Amino acid sequence: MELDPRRVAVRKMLGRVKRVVSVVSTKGGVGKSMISVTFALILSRRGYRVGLLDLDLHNPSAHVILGECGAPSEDRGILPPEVHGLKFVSIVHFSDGRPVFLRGGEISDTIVELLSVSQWGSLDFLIVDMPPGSGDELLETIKLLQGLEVLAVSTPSKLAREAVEKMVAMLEEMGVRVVGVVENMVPPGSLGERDERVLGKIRFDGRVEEAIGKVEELLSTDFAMDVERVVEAYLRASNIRRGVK
Amino acid sequence: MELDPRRVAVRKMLGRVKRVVSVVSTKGGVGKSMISVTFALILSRRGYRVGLLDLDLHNPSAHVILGECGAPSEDRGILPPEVHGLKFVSIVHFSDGRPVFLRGGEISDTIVELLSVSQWGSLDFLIVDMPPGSGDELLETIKLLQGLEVLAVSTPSKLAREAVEKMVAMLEEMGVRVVGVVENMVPPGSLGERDERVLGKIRFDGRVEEAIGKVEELLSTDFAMDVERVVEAYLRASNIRRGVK
Amino acid sequence: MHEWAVAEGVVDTLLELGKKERAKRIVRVKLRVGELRQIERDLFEFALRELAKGTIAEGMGVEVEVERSVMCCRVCGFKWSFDEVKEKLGEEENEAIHFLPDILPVYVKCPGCGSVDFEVSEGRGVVIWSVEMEK
Amino acid sequence: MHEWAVAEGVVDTLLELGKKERAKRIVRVKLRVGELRQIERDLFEFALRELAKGTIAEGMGVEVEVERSVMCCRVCGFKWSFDEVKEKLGEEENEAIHFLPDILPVYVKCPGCGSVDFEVSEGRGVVIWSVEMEK
Ligand SMILES: Nc1ncnc2c1ncn2[C@@H]1O[C@H](COP(=O)(O)OP(=O)(O)O)[C@@H](O)[C@H]1O
Ligand SMILES: Nc1ncnc2c1ncn2[C@@H]1O[C@H](COP(=O)(O)OP(=O)(O)O)[C@@H](O)[C@H]1O
Ligand SMILES: [Mg+2]
Ligand SMILES: [Mg+2]
Ligand SMILES: [Mg+2]
Ligand SMILES: [Mg+2]
Ligand code: NI
Ligand code: NI
Ligand SMILES: [Zn+2]
Ligand SMILES: [Zn+2]
Repeated sequence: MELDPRRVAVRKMLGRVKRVVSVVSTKGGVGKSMISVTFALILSRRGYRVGLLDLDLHNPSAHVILGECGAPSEDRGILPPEVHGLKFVSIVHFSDGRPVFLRGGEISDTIVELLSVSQWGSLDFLIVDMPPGSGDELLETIKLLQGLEVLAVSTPSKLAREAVEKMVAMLEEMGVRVVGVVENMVPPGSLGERDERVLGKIRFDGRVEEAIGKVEELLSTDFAMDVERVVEAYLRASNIRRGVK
Repeated sequence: MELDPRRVAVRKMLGRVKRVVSVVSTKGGVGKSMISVTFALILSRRGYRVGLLDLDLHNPSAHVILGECGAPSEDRGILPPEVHGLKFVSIVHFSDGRPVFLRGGEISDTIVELLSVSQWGSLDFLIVDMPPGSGDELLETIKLLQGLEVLAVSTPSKLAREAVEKMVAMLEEMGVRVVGVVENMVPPGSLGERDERVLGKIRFDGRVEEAIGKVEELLSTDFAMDVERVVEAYLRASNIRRGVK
Repeated sequence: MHEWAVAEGVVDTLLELGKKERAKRIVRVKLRVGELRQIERDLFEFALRELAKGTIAEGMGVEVEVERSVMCCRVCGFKWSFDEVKEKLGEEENEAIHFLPDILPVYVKCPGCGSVDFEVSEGRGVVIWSVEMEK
Repeated sequence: MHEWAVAEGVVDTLLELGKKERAKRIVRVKLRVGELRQIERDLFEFALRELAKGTIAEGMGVEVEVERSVMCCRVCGFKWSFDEVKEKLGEEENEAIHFLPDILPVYVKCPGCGSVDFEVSEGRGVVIWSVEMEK
């Protein structure tokens, strides 16, 4: 007989987390990390209790966008540091910024380890910044986290749109709750065009790059304004009234 | 006793392939696929015999950039179709364009299978378009392909540059031959700035997106002109005289 | 048929092994081939014998056993085998799986829960199971 | 110390198991804890006993065995164990590995070939090895 106590621990550690939203895409560079961080910050500023988990182990970037990563402390597990109001967990807390080369089996194992000791406490939302693709990170979180919600990010590029739609269709076939597709880096002029299939569009905004690492500046960009509309559409679609927790 | 005959087969199948160049990055969306395809096409137009292998199994895109994928035929293995002069192998030949969800173990296995039956014949170069990150695809090809060369792609973004440099340093520590870092999507004005650490810079070119799927148009862009300079720097750095095979 | 490529890998591996062990002759080999490969057994055995000609493996006895497949779902634990789902697949789908057994989850979902996150724990590979050599 | 979190996972798992098996009492448990975790054994055992209080596991016997680690390089096949490399690591590095054993290749390379592509085949997990129950 072999029993793995970590899986039971994960359930308990996430027991008071109301919703887990993973930000995914087939493609990299479409803005998953920028959107995850901004989405989390906006929810937090609206008074929700929010956690942010960076599961892009090979390429963690949420801490770069936040401008700091904090340091976890220990108390019957790992207490995530508060970074700009978010409870934040990232591989950088353990990798010391070194490059991480891991195969899929170890990636899945790392995710189980991290979630089995992270004390999130009570959260309204845990936002998960995912790596591109549909590998161990996505499959393991689907397996591990009952009720996981997925927000998919696409761009107007030929290389993104169709592939993301197929990925979303497959996730739905598998019974995963897809809260919507967000189209990022839309040319500012074409923002107005309605599209039934997308939860929201986010403009290409040349100020974004400059605002990386500076949270207040980031939240004042057109980009953040558009993410705010996505947050509202998300809350509306999920029947969460504004300000009510 | 258990022996896996596929690993011996891989060696034989690649026996007449002179050089294998993998195009890698920590990040997605930095232009690995655009550069891989354009790099391969330019080498081919210069008279080299070139193969192109798309190992981004979750997000194959080389066939979209090429505008077609061809169909492999069978003869003592798989004969890669010729697409715009390139011997081309991609997961799309087998996935029928459906979404691919695979964990790392299966990704590694798929790579071994593909390479153990693909009849590349005599090639001067096999260009490998890689997914972002440092997971099974990268580790398995390093393990499988002796003498593998790596071309790393970065951008001027805060989210790319430092991470790519660390990845490259780690690859070198591991004894992998890094032929250089290419900086892509450089603002056209700053192309002139010399940078010792990069093999070449490639301008951001608004025409690229429109040229996806149209090879002649793609090869006439400023982007392709800059990739051509990278090809030349690569050939120079590796002492391959132009036109001599 | 790519049976020839697979056979070539097997014969080359045998010859490497024979060299390493300084064998005079390879007398007999037992192989296990995964069911998912849907290999043409006669063709495969013929290829093995042809490729062995002129080598220390010429005339060797060949035994090919097809290993039944076992798929195991990582989400719900359900187990099943390929013959339970094969009929629902089209010819091209089977052809793709024949080449690349790992691609199975692209065409097949777990009959228990609908997930594509399952392991092929048996019936996928080509394994040289035993080799009899004369030294 | 996060020994408490690990202990909590173990006790909860035992109680779930006890419930499923309709046990009256959990009498004894044997655990194997991977060497990489560098767990404080006294603290861990204390935590287990404390957390069991007021449950059917109260007063259970606890045996914790530390499993020696075996790392196996996927590139060159070299095998080694953590104590051969531990001394070269700083305190913070050991602390990171204590929390996240899988992160080992970030700090350690294969002593045989310098690769970070190695497997921790033993000595990483926390395994409930045997449970004695009274029904
Ligand atoms: N709406 C936008 N406008 C302009 N630049 C953007 C926008 N969204 C993202 N970016 C830029 O695109 C790059 C990739 O974003 P990132 O969030 O890292 O993508 P991913 O996480 O999907 O790989 C970053 O350099 C970021 O600054
Ligand atoms: N130099 C460039 N100028 C403008 N757009 C580019 C350039 N290089 C790549 N792109 C665009 O960036 C996007 C991502 O490129 P891609 O090659 O798919 O990246 P990766 O393979 O690294 O994920 C594509 O939509 C492509 O059109
Ligand atoms: Mg990201
Ligand atoms: Mg790509
Ligand atoms: Mg799978
Ligand atoms: Mg590793
Ligand atoms: Ni065939
Ligand atoms: Ni601790
Ligand atoms: Zn299932
Ligand atoms: Zn080694």
